[in-house]
Amino acid sequence: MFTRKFERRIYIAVAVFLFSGALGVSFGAYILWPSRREADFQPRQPIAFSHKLHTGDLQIECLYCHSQADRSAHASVPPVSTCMNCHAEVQPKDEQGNIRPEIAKILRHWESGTPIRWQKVNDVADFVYFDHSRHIHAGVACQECHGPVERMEHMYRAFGLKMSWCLDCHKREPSEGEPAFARGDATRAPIHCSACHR
Amino acid sequence: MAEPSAKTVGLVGLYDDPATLQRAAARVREAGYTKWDCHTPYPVHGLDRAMGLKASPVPAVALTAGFFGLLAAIVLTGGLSAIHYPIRIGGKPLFSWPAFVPIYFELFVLFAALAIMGSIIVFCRLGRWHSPLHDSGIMKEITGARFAIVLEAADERFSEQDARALLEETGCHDIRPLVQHEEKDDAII
Amino acid sequence: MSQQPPKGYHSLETMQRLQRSALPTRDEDLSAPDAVTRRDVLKLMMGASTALALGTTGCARKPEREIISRATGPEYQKPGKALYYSSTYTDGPVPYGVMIKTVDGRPVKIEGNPDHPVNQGASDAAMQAWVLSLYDPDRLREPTEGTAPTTWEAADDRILAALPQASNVVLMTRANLGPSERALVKRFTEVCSGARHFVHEAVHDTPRRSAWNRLYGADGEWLPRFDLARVIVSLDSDFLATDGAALENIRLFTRGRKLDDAHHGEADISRLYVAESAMSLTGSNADERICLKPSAMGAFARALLDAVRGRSEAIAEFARVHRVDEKTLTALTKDLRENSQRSVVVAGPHLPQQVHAAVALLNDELQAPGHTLVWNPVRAALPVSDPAEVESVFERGVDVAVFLGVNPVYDWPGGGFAALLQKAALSVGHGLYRDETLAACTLALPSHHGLESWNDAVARAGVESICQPVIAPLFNSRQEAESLLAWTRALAPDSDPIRTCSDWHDYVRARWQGESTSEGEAGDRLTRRRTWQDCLRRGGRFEELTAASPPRLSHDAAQALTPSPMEAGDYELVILPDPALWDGRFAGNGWLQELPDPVSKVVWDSGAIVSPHTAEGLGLVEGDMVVVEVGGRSVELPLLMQPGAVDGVISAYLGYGRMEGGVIVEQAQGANLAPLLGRENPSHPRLALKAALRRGSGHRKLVRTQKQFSMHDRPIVLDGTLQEYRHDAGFVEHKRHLPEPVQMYDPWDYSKGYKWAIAVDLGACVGCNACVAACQAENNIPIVGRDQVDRGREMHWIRIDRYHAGDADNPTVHHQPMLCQHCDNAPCESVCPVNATSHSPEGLNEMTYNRCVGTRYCSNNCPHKVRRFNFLRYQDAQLRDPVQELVFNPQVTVRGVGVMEKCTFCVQRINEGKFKARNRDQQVADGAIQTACQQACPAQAIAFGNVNDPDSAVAKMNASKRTFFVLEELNVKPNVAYLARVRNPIPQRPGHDPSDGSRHG
Amino acid sequence: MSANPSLLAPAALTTEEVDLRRLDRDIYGPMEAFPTYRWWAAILLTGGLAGIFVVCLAVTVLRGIGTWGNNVPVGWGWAIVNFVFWVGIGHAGTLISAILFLFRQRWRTGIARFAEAMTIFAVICAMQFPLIHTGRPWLAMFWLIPYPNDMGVYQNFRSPLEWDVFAVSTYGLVSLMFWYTGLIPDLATARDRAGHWFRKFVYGILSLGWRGSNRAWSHYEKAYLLFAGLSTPLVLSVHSIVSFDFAVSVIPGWHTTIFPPYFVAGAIFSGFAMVATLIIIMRKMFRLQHLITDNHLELMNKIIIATSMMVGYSYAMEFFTAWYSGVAYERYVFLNRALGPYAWAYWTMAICNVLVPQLLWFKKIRRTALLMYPIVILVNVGMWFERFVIVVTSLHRDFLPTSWDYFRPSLIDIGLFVGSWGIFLTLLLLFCRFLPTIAATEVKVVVAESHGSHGGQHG
Repeated sequence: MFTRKFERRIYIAVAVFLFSGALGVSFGAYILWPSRREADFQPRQPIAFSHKLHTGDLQIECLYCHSQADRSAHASVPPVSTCMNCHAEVQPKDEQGNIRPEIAKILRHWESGTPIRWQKVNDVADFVYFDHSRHIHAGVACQECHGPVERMEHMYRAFGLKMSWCLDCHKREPSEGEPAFARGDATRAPIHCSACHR
Repeated sequence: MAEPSAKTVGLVGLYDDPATLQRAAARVREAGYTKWDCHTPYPVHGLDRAMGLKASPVPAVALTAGFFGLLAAIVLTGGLSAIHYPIRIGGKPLFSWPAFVPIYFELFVLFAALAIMGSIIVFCRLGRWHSPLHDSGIMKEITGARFAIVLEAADERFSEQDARALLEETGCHDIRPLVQHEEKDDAII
Repeated sequence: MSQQPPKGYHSLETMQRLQRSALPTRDEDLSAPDAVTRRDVLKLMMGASTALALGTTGCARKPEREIISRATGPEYQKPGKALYYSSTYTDGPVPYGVMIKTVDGRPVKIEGNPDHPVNQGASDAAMQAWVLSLYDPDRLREPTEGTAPTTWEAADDRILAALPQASNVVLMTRANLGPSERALVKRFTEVCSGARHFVHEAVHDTPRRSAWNRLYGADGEWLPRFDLARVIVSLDSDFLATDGAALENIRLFTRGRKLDDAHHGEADISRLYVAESAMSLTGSNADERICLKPSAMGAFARALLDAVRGRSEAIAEFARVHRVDEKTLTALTKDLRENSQRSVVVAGPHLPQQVHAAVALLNDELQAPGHTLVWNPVRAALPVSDPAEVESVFERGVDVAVFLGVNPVYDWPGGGFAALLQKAALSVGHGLYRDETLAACTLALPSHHGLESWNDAVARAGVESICQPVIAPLFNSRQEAESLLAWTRALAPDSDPIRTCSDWHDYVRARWQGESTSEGEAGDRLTRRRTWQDCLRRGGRFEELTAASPPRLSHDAAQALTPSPMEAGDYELVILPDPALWDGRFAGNGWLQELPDPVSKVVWDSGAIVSPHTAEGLGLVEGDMVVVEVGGRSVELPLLMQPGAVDGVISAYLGYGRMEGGVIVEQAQGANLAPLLGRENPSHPRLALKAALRRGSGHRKLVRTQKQFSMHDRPIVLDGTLQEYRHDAGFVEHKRHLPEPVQMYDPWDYSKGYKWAIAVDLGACVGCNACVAACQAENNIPIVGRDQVDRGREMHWIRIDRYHAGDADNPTVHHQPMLCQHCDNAPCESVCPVNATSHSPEGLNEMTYNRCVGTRYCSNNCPHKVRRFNFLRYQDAQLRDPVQELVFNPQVTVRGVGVMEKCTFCVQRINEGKFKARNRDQQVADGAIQTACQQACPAQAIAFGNVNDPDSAVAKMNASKRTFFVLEELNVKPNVAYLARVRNPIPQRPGHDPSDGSRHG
Repeated sequence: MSANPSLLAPAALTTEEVDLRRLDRDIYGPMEAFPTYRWWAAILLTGGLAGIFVVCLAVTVLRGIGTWGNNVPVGWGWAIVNFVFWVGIGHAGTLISAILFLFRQRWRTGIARFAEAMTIFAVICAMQFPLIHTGRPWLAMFWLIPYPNDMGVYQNFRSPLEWDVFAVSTYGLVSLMFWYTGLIPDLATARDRAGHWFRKFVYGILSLGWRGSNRAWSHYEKAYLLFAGLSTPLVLSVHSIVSFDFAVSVIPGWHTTIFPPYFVAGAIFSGFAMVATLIIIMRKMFRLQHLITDNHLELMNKIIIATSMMVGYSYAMEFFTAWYSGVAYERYVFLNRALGPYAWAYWTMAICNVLVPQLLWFKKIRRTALLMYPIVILVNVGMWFERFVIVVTSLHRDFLPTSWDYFRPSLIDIGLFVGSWGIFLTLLLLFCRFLPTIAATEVKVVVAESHGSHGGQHG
């Protein structure tokens, strides 16, 4: 029974097994690799708000709307009243003279007092205590974590926001002029566990 | 038994006791054969010397692999603890090598053992299932406690008459030609 | 990475704004200037906070989440940031000022209000647990008639239909009504003809109160100044736990025992003598403890009085008759004589009037009034009605009976209230739970929780505080006073000004604004409003209590009370309020059920406390059921053997054996002692001098969190006497056990930056459990239940270890708060295979829950055994319940099954404080970060801070000569320092070492 | 290097005249016949026990470790006791195949294969417990292994538990390879004896085309020797590292340098007892008394009594060390072991492990399977209790008396232990069915040489 052909079949079987195994593992790892999987998340939002228009073209500062980002752990999403600061006046109309539908949605929320339910784009796990204010005061630009928001027509998640990605930045040696350098710390930002987990 | 397409690839002499085999092996070696081998149901002591085999390279391979394992362990433990992510643990230094010694040892052993297993497969030519010895039923006799000398036709000295004469000379009474059936692919079962 | 992304906000204006925001703001301690609008906001926020809570708690990852952007941003509210509201805690016997921390519109933590003169920022366990009962799923959620749900309108209609025709209306309330409530009750009894107001409490100080009434001719109370007294004598008074304002008492007591190493030679601390019948928390802190039956207390006080007056043989005779060590009593007499004006004698409120008369005479003799006793003319509690009178009213038949926040069916003295309730034509129960009374009433009306209520309270003369709601009502409930107001309004004639009062909030505010105008003629709307807002912000109106004119003791009255010797039977029974559950009102609170009794460490249960000799005499062991009988009524409960209890005395706690009120109540064990409360002894209902004790049937294990009380000659708690300390402030050095540490590796350098540490002054700690409860509230610590505690799986991150030393019958007791020691050479860290526990550069032993796989090796290797493991899914049910999960502190991860946890030094608070400082480029100031245990501690025994700052409180304490570390000989280098306790026993007698056996050479 | 063979090896390792063909029949016969009803009954029983394991495991994973008896001072209970117990048992096989091989103890051939198989199955059982004893095994099964990940966090290589991961998995893997290497020639024989094509196919594949070539034997023998040489320190290290789980801690009663040799001696002790326990039944079942003779049993008994003395010495030495150290905590732990609430466990251990094996001084008992059987059973019991005593009594009362508590196992604890026996015995029964239970090739060498029919050049 053990002919050369049989043997060849065994070899092929083993090779196929090993190859497909390796391929499967690497493909699976690629597919399931958390930071890759979670980046590019782009949910449908209730209102087609364009960050590109507001912060890119119109040069509205991030902190105008996300007003708590420099004072609180949470950046805060603005209440409808903040939109109305401008849109009470700015109400572009289409050819028929109707207020554009997306603007009309805001006005409807404003008039009825109902909240807007946005889909969260950038998110970390519950056991991660990320503090926006610390990062902003340390001179980290919004785009370093959120990507080129000023070019995003439709908001998406630019990075996976996984721990090793955070650490890449935290672990960097501080350069002169950074507060960590002055403190004599070994790294640019703390890398001990309770800095983020508690 | 031999079929028209069969090709004789060697000559097998079967013996009933290992002592005769050893004498025969020494005789075959003296006759200058290079492509030949003894097949036994268990390792027969002294046969290596009778056949004039050289020392096995397995120990060297195992030792080398072991040191690779050691190196891997040092890189793994030290690199991950002290360089990749320096976390303070229990007041010990980042590269607290005495605490890593068990891992150094284990990886040394593991790598060496894997190398030995690999060496067995490579040097003993395992993973080669097809062999005329199986087809001809000779293997069955060997594992069933007989001893064989196989003279390969590929040996430049080989001629069926000479070989048969040599084996008869060593006191072999059961000499069979070894035949390979290249085309007999339907042999599964 | 070639091109730096543009920094979107880094314009010049932004930078300026950033710098502006770095200025200190008062955003954290803002109270609402206009509460009416804020209430609307709170209603709106409820939905949002639920959604946010779902997002911020829990270990499990939820794949898709929403951000809800409201139509208008609420005032002051920043997502994830804490807002503190000042209010008043009124559920306990004494009103305390609180600061309520709310996050995203939900209260999550209670702190003491530092401005409140009584508790001065401290809190007790019940206060800490207050927030849990707000989110109790077992709260009554809607009005019910019988068992059928009804509406408020229907309920009101039914009541208002009955009231005008009623000739006999009973209104029964708690004793500590606030001024507004008292006024409203008065109005109600005025407009409702035939209405009588009764006050019901199972635990009260009527014997003492009426004695004082007779002795001084005024309804007030003496407040002891334990800080000023050098000699304190307690006769069965547990003033550190249940007698009076314990938080204030603890503070004053420990203040009187502060030590300063620099002047150790002249160190002078108070000496506490406790004569008591059972081991109380106060007795466990005594320098000299005298075992005495309650029936002997009167004789003891009189003997002391005689001795102080100069008849020394009286005390010798007393010692002989009652078999008490004469030397101790002689020393006590001497101490008292030498410390006129600097000593104080207090007697337990349950003792008969004659004891208080003798004590009053004694205090007068010692010139305590005006020096160590301060007269308070305004009491927090109303006098309790005579149960016999209430019963006679019910016997005659009642048309409408209204019960506001009381549970007489459970705790009526002598029991049997359910039968009386049958005689009421319409019974209305108003309460938080469907408890025994509400279940028996025709109408059961759900009350607001204190955190949903407007109210006010008076703690003592000059201390009035406001209670304000911090969350919109969770359920379809109504405040008791609101109901009463509604009924009063409906019954009042049209001309009555109360008809214009829109709601209870209006009523309270009007009263406060009205009173504030009475002082001056100005009183325009704006000033009044501003005054009200100031009071609201501060928590109330606080004035120093002046000892202007204390009343004089009437010696005639005292003499009249003095004689009559107390006759006692074989057993005397003392019924005490439970230190955690009080009279049973907190029995539905899991945190308090699981809080170990400060003395016996029993949880979820309580027993008949007797001395080991008494138990042996009956041939019983702990847990054997016994029957306690008084006047033919009996209660069966397990026996609890307590070293230090007096032979022949049984003590037992009220508050157990509740039958109705939800899951927690049902899970708890224990028996209701209320049926044994005074029928035969109406003048001192909690003390029965003739009780019987006999074997019952069966056995029930009393579950304790601590099973061993001996120190086994180990140097765990180090202590010394005042003599030793005066001689050598560093006396502890000789008792420490410090072999030369050998360390293989160079230690890490922690000398730069912050190095967090805690110091605990064992001389100050009285073992009151406030820290345990505060930690539980702050750190989302689960309740595991009686069975799990029995298996040794309690979860408290900080526990109070209690050790007995010395005489087995009357042991010296040590309390030692034990929490994670954050060892620099932590044995737990090096054994974790996945780096889930590690050390921060600031000296914290970190526990990363999300990394933990639960090998429990760290716990095994922890010499202090302070790590806790989630053996089961303790939190899952609570996380799934949309109401219960609101109590979680969003700053702390809720740990799931299979995860190790432990004290983190409140790392969430450290980070918050550090981030705040760093955002402003400042260093964290000492005291800016407080751990939960430190903040709660009424004794201020705990200091937390940066030891690298030599001026910090903790560094100073660490530098004390009394400092030692527990298990320091292991070279684990703990970051929790303990300061040795200095006791002040009677100076050493020859041939007898007064200190305990925990000595080490 | 080589010990005097006459010390341990008696003259005859087979009781009857055995030629090689008879040998093959005896060894391969059972695996070629249709399973007996007794085998079916046995595997049904053991499979049922293994089912208990699965059920208890499911309960544990779904509800948490709280279904066990563990509590806070006693963080490790039966799971770790069972782990150490099974790892200990897993020592006999490698010891027999490696150390006795190096010492040229020829009698080992009769029991080596069985003992090695037992080793592997015991290690399989052992490996379950450290994993399932974790609170979150679904994470522990990944996070204890250093593989590239997106968290950027790796293992703490200072932890004895991490050493265990390396030690036990290396040990399991090396034992498996060693065992398989030994099996190859026997599998080839099975292949050549096979009648049914499927049998031939399976054994053919597994034997990797072994042809008994002497050029292969030459490498093979060298490799086998190397395996033996490598396994010897490995087998000693594994239980040493397991003992580090305790020895490296600070807990009195654990923190002791005597543990590595003490554990290794105990492992050999328990391993041999277990081999004896099982092989007595096995040789009866398969009628192999002429191959696994009373001489084998006697030799094993000699090792059992020798290791029993070592273990007994360790017990005594622990007390001496505790007393001599002058450390109050140490002294207390040992007094507490002998006199405290777990004294019953301690004395069970001491009697079973030290007193009972003394009966083996009698030759009659050593050589009578029926008489020695209760002794080896008691040794198994005693060795389980040894681990129980070490794990539980040290933990339940450590430094601070306030945290002291008592440990009681739950039904799930018992179920998992019983269930692990089910797994072990099921694997063993499958092994007896499908693989040669005696190292036929090695026995052939011994038989051939003892018949004097070998070449004569070598002794």
